[in-house]
Amino acid sequence: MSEKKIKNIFVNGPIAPAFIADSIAKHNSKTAIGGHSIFMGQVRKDEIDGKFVAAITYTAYEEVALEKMHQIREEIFEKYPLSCMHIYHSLGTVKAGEICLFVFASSVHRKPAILACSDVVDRLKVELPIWGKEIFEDETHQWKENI
Amino acid sequence: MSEKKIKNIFVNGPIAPAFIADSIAKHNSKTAIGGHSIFMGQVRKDEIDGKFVAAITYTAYEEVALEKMHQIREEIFEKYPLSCMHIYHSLGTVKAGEICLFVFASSVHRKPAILACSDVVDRLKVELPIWGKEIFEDETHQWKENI
Amino acid sequence: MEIEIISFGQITEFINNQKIEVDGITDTDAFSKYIENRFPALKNLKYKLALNKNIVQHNTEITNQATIAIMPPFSGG
Amino acid sequence: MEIEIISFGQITEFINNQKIEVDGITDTDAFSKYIENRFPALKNLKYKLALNKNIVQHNTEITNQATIAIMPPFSGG
Repeated sequence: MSEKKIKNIFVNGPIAPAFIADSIAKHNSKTAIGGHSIFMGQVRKDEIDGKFVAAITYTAYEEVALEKMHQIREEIFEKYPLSCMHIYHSLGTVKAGEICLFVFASSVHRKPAILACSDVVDRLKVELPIWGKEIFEDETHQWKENI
Repeated sequence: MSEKKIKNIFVNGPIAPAFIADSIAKHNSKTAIGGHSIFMGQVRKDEIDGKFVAAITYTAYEEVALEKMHQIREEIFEKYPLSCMHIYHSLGTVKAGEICLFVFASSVHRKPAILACSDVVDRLKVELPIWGKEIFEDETHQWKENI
Repeated sequence: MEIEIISFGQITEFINNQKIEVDGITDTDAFSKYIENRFPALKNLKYKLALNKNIVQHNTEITNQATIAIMPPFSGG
Repeated sequence: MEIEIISFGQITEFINNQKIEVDGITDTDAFSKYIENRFPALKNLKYKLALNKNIVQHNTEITNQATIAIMPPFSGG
């Protein structure tokens, strides 16, 4: 890796539907693309011991996460013939019902985009140093765990 | 199937990114959802014998397609624990770079949404009586074939 | 017996929607033979039929006033 | 030897970011023993270390002025 450009994936707060629409619209000029696959993570209003999750506050070891994401990206591009891939993850507070993760993969035919998108979501949940703190409606909290 | 409500999936012309954003935003109140999977088909500017595809014009045997889509929908909902699923397909002319198919599946955990979305795309390409006529830049055409 | 024929996709380029008056065509297999004979270009296409809006999976009886759709391979999505 | 310790997620609730002056801790295994001894709550957590921003996969030598991150299980996405 002689020349590597580490992309930022972090956005402050929730990922707005309008941001996603802009991202989709930008692909209008990429006329070799035939299929786009998107995954979005949404904060659930889970009930835990009678209390409801109101929001999740995300923190990350940012530099390490971006470096790792860069590495995953390179491996995914080697594995699948993708036209492009975009990944965004929230930091800070995201309320229940809001989007905290947006993965967007595109390819000429549909299969690589679908597989890459799913693969990336699996990997980033396990490999990126990001932590979610579930804030309940009564302002108590618990630390989220990916199962 | 005592009570069946056949949903329309057809939209005239391309599916706008803003339409997709609205569709995403509507799920903000569905706070049991944790994962959304979206697939979008985009018209490719393919080169065939030296000519470029400028657009695809879609026609369908609408009633039969909607009836079949309803049946696929029911089978998918039996197969996966989904919160909801939305499907839109263009009729009429969609230019290269524009979106002609939008499939949107949501579930509590991510896997069912991802699998259902991919499954539906595979099935609708094979099972729905829809036809794409590829219009070249010189206004000649050829009929698209799903491989 | 009267049969209404409707066509889709590339088949519209050589078969117009029309009503035909025929005798002796009592099932979809017989209809296929009849229509391929009249429109030989069909023989090169993997077309499907829909009888009264039901996609034909296996040979099916045709009754008077039936509507038969002749559909080339699907290419949506 | 000076080591800078930074913590993340729930570990921030019982280990503050701090610089420590220690002797005899020459690798990450030794560091784990040391830190678990000082903060027994760590023993119940599947934490990972990052040494100078590299996630530690197997025992690694620690040099002076190292930064070690103590990270609980990841829960992004």
